[in-house]
Amino acid sequence: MIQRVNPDLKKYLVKYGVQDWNECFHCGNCTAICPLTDQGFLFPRKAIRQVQMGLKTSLASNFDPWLCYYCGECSETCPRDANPGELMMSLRRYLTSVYDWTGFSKLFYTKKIWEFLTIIILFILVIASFVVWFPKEQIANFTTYIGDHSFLKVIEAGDLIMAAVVAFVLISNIFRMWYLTILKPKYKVPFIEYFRGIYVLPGVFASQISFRKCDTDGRLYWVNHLLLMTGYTLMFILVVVFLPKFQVSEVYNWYHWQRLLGYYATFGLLFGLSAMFIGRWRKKSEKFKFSHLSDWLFIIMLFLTTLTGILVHIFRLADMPYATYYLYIIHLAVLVPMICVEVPFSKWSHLAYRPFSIYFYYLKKAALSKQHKSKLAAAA
Amino acid sequence: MEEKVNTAVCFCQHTNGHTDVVDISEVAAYAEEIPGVRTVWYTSSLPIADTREITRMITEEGISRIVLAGEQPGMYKTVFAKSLAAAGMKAENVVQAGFREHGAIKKFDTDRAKAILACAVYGVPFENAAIPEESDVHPDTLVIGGGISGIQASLEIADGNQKVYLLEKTGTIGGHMAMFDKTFPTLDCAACILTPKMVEVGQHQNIDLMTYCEVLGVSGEAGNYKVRILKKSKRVDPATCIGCGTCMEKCPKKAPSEFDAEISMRKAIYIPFPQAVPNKYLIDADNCTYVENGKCGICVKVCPVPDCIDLDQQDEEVEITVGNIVVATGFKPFDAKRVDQFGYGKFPNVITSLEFERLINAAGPTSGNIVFRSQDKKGNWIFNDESASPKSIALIHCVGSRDENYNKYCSKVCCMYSLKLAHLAKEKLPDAEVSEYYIDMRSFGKGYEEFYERIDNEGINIIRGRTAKIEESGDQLLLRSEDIEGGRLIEQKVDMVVLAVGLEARDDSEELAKMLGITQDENGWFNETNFLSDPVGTFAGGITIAGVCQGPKDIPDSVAQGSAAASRVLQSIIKGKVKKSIKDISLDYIESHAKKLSKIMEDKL
Amino acid sequence: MEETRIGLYVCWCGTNIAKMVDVENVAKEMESMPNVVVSKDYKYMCSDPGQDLIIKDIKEHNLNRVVVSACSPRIHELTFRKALENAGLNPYMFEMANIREHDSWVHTDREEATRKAKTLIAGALNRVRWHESLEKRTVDMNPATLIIGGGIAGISAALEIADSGKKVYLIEKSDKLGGHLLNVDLTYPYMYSAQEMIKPKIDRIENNPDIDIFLNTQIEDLTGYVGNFQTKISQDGAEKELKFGSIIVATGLRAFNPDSIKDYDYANFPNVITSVEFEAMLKSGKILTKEGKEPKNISIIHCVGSRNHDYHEYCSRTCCMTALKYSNQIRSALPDSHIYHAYADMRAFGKGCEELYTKTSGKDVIFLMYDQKNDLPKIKKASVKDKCEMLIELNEKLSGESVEVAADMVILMVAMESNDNAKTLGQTVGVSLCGNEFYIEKHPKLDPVATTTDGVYVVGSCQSPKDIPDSVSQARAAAARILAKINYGTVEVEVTTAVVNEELCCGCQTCVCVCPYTAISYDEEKNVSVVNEVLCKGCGTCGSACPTGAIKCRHYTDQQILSQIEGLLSKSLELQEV
Amino acid sequence: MSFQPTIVSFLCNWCSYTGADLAGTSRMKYASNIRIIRVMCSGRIEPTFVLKAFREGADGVLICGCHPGDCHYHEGNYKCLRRFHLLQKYIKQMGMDEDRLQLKWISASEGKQFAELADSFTEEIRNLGPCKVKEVMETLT
Amino acid sequence: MGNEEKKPKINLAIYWGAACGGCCVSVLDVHESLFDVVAAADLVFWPIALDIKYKDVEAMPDGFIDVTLFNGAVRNSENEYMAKLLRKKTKILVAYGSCSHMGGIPGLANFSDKESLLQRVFDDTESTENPKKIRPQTEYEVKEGVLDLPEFYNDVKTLDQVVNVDYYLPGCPPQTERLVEVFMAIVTGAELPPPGSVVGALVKSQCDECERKKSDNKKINKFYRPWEIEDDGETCFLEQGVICLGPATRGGCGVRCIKGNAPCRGCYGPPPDVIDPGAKMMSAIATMIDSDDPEEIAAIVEQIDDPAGLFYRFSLPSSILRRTIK
Repeated sequence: MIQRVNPDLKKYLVKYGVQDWNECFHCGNCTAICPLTDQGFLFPRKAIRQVQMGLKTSLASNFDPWLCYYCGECSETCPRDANPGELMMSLRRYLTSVYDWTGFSKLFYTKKIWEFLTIIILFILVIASFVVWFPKEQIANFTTYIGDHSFLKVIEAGDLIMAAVVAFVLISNIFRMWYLTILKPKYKVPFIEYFRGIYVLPGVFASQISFRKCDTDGRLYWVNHLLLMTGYTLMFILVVVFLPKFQVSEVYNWYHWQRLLGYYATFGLLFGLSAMFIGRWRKKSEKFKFSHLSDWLFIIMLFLTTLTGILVHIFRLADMPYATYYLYIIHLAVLVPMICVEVPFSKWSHLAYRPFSIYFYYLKKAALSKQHKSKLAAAA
Repeated sequence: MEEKVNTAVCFCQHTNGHTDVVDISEVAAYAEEIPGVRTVWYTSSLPIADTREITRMITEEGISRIVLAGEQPGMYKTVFAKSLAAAGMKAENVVQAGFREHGAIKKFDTDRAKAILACAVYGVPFENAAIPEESDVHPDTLVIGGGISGIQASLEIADGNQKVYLLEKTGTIGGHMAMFDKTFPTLDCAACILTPKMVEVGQHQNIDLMTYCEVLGVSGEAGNYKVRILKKSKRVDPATCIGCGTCMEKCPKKAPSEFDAEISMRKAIYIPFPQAVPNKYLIDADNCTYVENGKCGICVKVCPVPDCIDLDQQDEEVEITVGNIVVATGFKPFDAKRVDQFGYGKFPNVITSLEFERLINAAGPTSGNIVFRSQDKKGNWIFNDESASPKSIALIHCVGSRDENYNKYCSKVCCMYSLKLAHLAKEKLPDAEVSEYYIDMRSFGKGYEEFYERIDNEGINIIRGRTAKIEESGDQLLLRSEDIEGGRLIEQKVDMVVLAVGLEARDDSEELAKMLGITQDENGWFNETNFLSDPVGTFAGGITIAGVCQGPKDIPDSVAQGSAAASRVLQSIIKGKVKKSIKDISLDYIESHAKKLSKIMEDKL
Repeated sequence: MEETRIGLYVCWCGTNIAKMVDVENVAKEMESMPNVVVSKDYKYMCSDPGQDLIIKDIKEHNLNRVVVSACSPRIHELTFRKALENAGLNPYMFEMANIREHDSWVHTDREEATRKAKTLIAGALNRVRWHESLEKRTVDMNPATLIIGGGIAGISAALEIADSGKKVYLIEKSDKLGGHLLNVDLTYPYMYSAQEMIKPKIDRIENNPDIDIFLNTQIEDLTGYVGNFQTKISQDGAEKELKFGSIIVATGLRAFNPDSIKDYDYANFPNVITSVEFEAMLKSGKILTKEGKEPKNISIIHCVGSRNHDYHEYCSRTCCMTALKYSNQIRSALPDSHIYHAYADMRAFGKGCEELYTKTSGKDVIFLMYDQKNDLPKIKKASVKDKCEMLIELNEKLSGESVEVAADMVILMVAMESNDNAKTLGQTVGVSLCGNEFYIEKHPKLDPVATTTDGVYVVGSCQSPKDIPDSVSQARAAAARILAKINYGTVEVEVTTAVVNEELCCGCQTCVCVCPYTAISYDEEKNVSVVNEVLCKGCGTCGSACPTGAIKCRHYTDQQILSQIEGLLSKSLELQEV
Repeated sequence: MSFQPTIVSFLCNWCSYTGADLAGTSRMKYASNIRIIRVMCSGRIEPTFVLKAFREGADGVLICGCHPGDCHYHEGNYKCLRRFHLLQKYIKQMGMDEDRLQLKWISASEGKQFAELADSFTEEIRNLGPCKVKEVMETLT
Repeated sequence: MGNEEKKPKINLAIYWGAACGGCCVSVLDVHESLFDVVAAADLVFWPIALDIKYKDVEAMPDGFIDVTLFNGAVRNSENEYMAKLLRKKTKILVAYGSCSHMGGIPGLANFSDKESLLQRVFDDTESTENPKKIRPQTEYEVKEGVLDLPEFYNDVKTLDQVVNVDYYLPGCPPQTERLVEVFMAIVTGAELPPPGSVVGALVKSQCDECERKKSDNKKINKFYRPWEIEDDGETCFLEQGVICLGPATRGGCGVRCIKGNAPCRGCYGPPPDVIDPGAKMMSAIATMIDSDDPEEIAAIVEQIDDPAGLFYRFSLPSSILRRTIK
């Protein structure tokens, strides 16, 4: 298919990132220096080309950006200072909005005020719902009945509904991702490979093992990311899925599994976040040179959530019901918009797209190798 | 000329954070005083993306002529030409007062910037108004640098029957060209075509060849420069040295050979290379055991000529008077160690193009055999004839060039010399796999494109794609690159990698520029008077530049520039007068002269 | 004929020769060779005392031939020739035997090396007997210069020479000076104005009393040789004769006509224009399509007629940069337009050029790479829904995709090719063409402006495509050559030339066709060939080709070489079986 | 090693002679059988010279010139090449081994190549044995 | 006339060595001029015409003969003996004709040797029946005594390779007019050129007289034998690719062959400064080859079937190599 070169696309894409990548003169350095580049999956340069030429269709079918963990090597050595790494970052934002059929993602990324508004509205809604529905008399013994006060059921229900909505949005978007990257470009994936590929997913999701390749010259982004990611996931599961098991009235011993898990998750979150904070603040390494508003928002909100969570925990142990209660509200008021906005529509959605991109990568490779084999057979 | 021409002066200077630039506010204040200037604009405050708006302003103010002033105002010319045309005026009436074009760059050039602007407003070409005074010229000429440009300039002037001092820092003339094996695109050997010229220099009665010398200081003015020269002690009397080489044979001290790009060893007493001119020995004081600690002196004992070697000889200072100076100091190759990813200096078989050039040279340390680098007894990494030959060689273009991290400019010659090296490698090792990695193939000169085609058909893999990194992989080197045209990743294992290093301004060029009163551009190359019409002149009177020291160049261009510089010199000698520096002309003079010329032009019309 | 008296000197060169050759024995033994009057050995013949020894002997023993057996003649032949001259002997009555580089330094057996030295000396002795006196010759240099072509190269050369007060005849075939530059708006990479640069130069030329300008003028005929040329020119039909000493050919080039490239259909699309036409638009300040509208999409196609076997194989050197310059100018005038480049390799190689490329890249210009050799883009008429006039289809190499590009205006960066009269003019002035119809220089590297015809120089784009600074440098380079010669007043011509014995020459003209310098011509009246000794460089090819033995190659005569062979192979000096 | 051939070599001034000089300055060792005659250009070398050399007792004749395209006089080496082919055919017809006459290109930087050539050519001629031209001529007079 | 002192007649001898007889015929070709010759000279020895025995010559005092025209090469001992004898008896010995001058056509026998020639003639020829392998003997005993026959030499030699020659009168055969001129010059006592000179021929080579159109367009892509090409009758043979030895051959014959549209074969021998006309001509011809490619050159050279025979048709024994080497 002949595509029309569209110079306006990148003007639009600027909204998802900081620059327009026109300096690139296609030496291929970024691709070659990238530790993750694989045959057929040519990292940044191909994407840069698609952006420069405004090849919208090709871009939508390109999931390379999800494979990138932004080690910054490419931007560091780029002879034209074209920042391919940041392009991948920006493209992840763009692709998120491409996959998202609801249109929220696009709205949040391109019109920042909407993201703020949504967050603030949700924030207020959460607080308001407490104000309206929370039985005031329980506040005084909030610390002792935290696991079985009557409002918990409501919170739990809300929790699950939120999880369901988020999951629905994410899953439907992943289907769109599959459509755009595999189906539409007509990669003929052998059916069996879909199942074989399934095995890959959980492991990858848990470990993000390919990220390790990016830790060239001894940087420990992977460890950092792993801590943050496992912490977050753990916390997410504990809070959203196992809320009744997590939020209990009884104070267990410090070595109880529940507390240990909680501490680990908190530590992971705190450590990962502060490393990110410091990095983005100093802008020393390539990967932290540019920060989109959405990056900051996400970090700040997650940090706030963690912080408030810790405080809730401390206050509760210190048996300070009022402080615990108010912080609990704030905690939820931050947590809810963070999960509702960030997870399906913004930065945090990569926790779903990344592992799936690896899955699709696996599928595409299988399709390509089959294609290659049949070509060879035809030639023979 | 019934109607008065209304001129708008528009400043388009962007400082980009530099502070030492022409003071625009001062020039603007001056501009307002020039008769005929209706208004002063600044591009920064103009809606330059909106020609309609500018057209409206032009019509409103009744402007018929626009002077664009600034460092390089040409970038804005078209929008104003279009607006003028739209307003019904002549598009030609956009005049550029380019400060850089006429040499006003720094703050202290502000007066000249004013003069440039004044000329533009009066409609008088700056070079017509700013005619420097002339002074008598001393007929002797100093040529600094004994590379091919310097040689060419010297011969050209000497052939015109004028005395030339040819000053060279090292022990021999010939420069980088002497180190090359073949030259592109005709592949004739560099030595074959260069050495006759070198011999001609050595034997020319009008050339006073001063090797192993450095410029210490320059005083005086155009036409009559006094140049203080440090004659570094060679410790061997060139007048009596008969070049027998006994001293070198017996000398116990070794040092890396500069001529062989330090891939082989020479003695402390040495001739830079067999065809060196002058073909006399000299002692490298930095490596001589005697100079170091007073012991040894073997060379004196074995020298057949009495009193030829004087190990205690001291450096000497001389002063010469010259009328013109030609600067042809050339370049230094880019230091490949700076590019971490390529591992030059870490991996013995990652070598620079200059080293490879010596390696394949029939007169080089391995007699032209391409071999692996090996360690000698003392642990020096050198090339030794007995080592094995690589089976695969990759050449990487643009090392240190076209790179924001190192040098932004293109070094102009690397594409071609890499093609040449690839060809020679293939010729010497027909079974070897030779690959080239490039970004854009710049084969622009006469016969170059044809050469590229020829090499392309010789079984050499020429791959578009910059190599990103080189790693060690067993005995081999693993090189990662993207094949842009093939759309695939290449991970190639090769035995040897040749880095096509770019050209850089010499370290001492800043010092020299200060001494001579000439300027350098941001890359360190010397500035020419006018990029277009005077590529070899400088703003200092009587000083011309030639060859790579003005910017990267290939041999024919360097030779042409060497000759071109000589032409300026000969012209001044024939006339007996040399133009002084235009820096010395006062603003008042230029202003009044421009006024006069403009009056004459008006009268003509 | 006077008696042949040879002096033989064998050099020790310290131990360099003496170590491997029994120098004393050689000198002694060779004394008995016929005509040898003195035979001596000495430590360093090239040293001053060594040379004095020769001078003294020449006077004392009335020597008329000298043989020095030492190092390579390439090193010291001139030295000894000078010594002979100082002694009042013709410098050519001298021969060197190279017993260092070709003997002592390359052999390991002293006896053998000594024997070989003797043979080499015997050869030299035999040869020197046949040496003849040759006189240095010079011709006077006419200080005037003829410059053909009034473009930037011609103008620069003219000013350079005239500024030193020497006469210049500047011939231009059109009716004004300035050449192609007159039609150029801005120059790359610094966006200087071409007009502001060229106009004052033309002014200066017009006001310079030392420059005679001949516009509308053609060269009819040219005769003579370096230092003394003369020509007939015709100016508007009127003929005139000029005399001068040197010629600079600066005839420039012309733009390629893209009609022949079918894919671009230049003839039929009104808004497919050449770079020359676009330059004129820029100069007029009006970038408009033929319909008078501002183009929204502008495409620039590189390498039109260059780097392609069907048109010209060579690279035209300036188009890439000119195209980048256009982008900047278009961006300045039409900030909202879309600019596309279809290019092959971006050749931004000069000072400031890569920087301009980078700068241009940052201005929303899209660079699309195509295969200029095998896969040219195709320009097609667009349909209404495309919202543009034309579509360019191309296979983009950097992305590997087939794409189409909207275009309202297409600029073809046309190649530079040599002028159509290059060949005839070349024949008139004696400059040959290289493969691409450009003039061929004497040496592509070390003599880029001289030609094989002494006194004739080629500068600027008539030698190969060039940009302004390079043309100016070349013009200056030629001027330097000429100024040097003028300053010298005379031109030295080769001494060891060929000479035709008219008694023997039968007029077969074999020699005429072998001479690489067209130094031999055929005299119809006498039915003999004549060597123009000013042009002859003494290679001797004609002498070998002459079937009648009428051509003598001075200093390399048959007789001299044959005698040397005899000497080298003297029986007594042959190697013994071991 | 028994037979010591005598070899005459014609070298052009600009490339080959310089190359042979370079072999000297680089102190490369080679067989001493070669005797060099300098001419300005290989284009000057006539069949007469070669035949004369054989006639006077040379066992081999080696002609060296600039590499094709490198000739100082543009094309003298091509002229030499053409003569060489005809001459080789002639001497073969005259009952000599045509390999006794060889033409090689040696550039000014190919000192080593010259030294190697001198050795290999000497060896080749040694294997061919003495050239009988001179001997035969002597029986004739 | 009557007052004029009558010059004494000179003694003239004409002898043939290894020759075809054409030279002797050429002497007869002087027609009426013969009377002038006879008037000026006494023919004291001319085996083809007069019955004068060797012993009569032997009996002559040294220097008795003023001029001897010796034609034919030296092929056997008899030729050599007579050459030496006549040298002794003659004041001016003239090598008459190509064979004595340069070896001539008989000289081509130097491509072969005695043994193979004899074998061919006495064994291998198809018409020969010689079962006993009888070969010519220098001595053969018969009843009357011992017969001796001249010894057949291995090589053909030119006259000057056996004895000193005063003048050479080239041609195969020499132009009769030239003979008369030379002869009359000798007889009338005109100043003679220095001994060793070539007489009866021009200094310049054939081309000088040749009327064909010549230009500098001597580029040969293909060599033609004369019958392979339709000669235009006007253009220089070389320019048509036909090898003509004219440029390396003295004029004087009146370019007879070329006028008859056949290229010159070189019987008049080389101009003064040329040592080896074959080598010179090879050099010239090879230079004309229009190619720079070694293989193409070799292919074009291959088109010349027999360079030695072609370029040395008349001059092999006098050339530098003189004969094939085995």
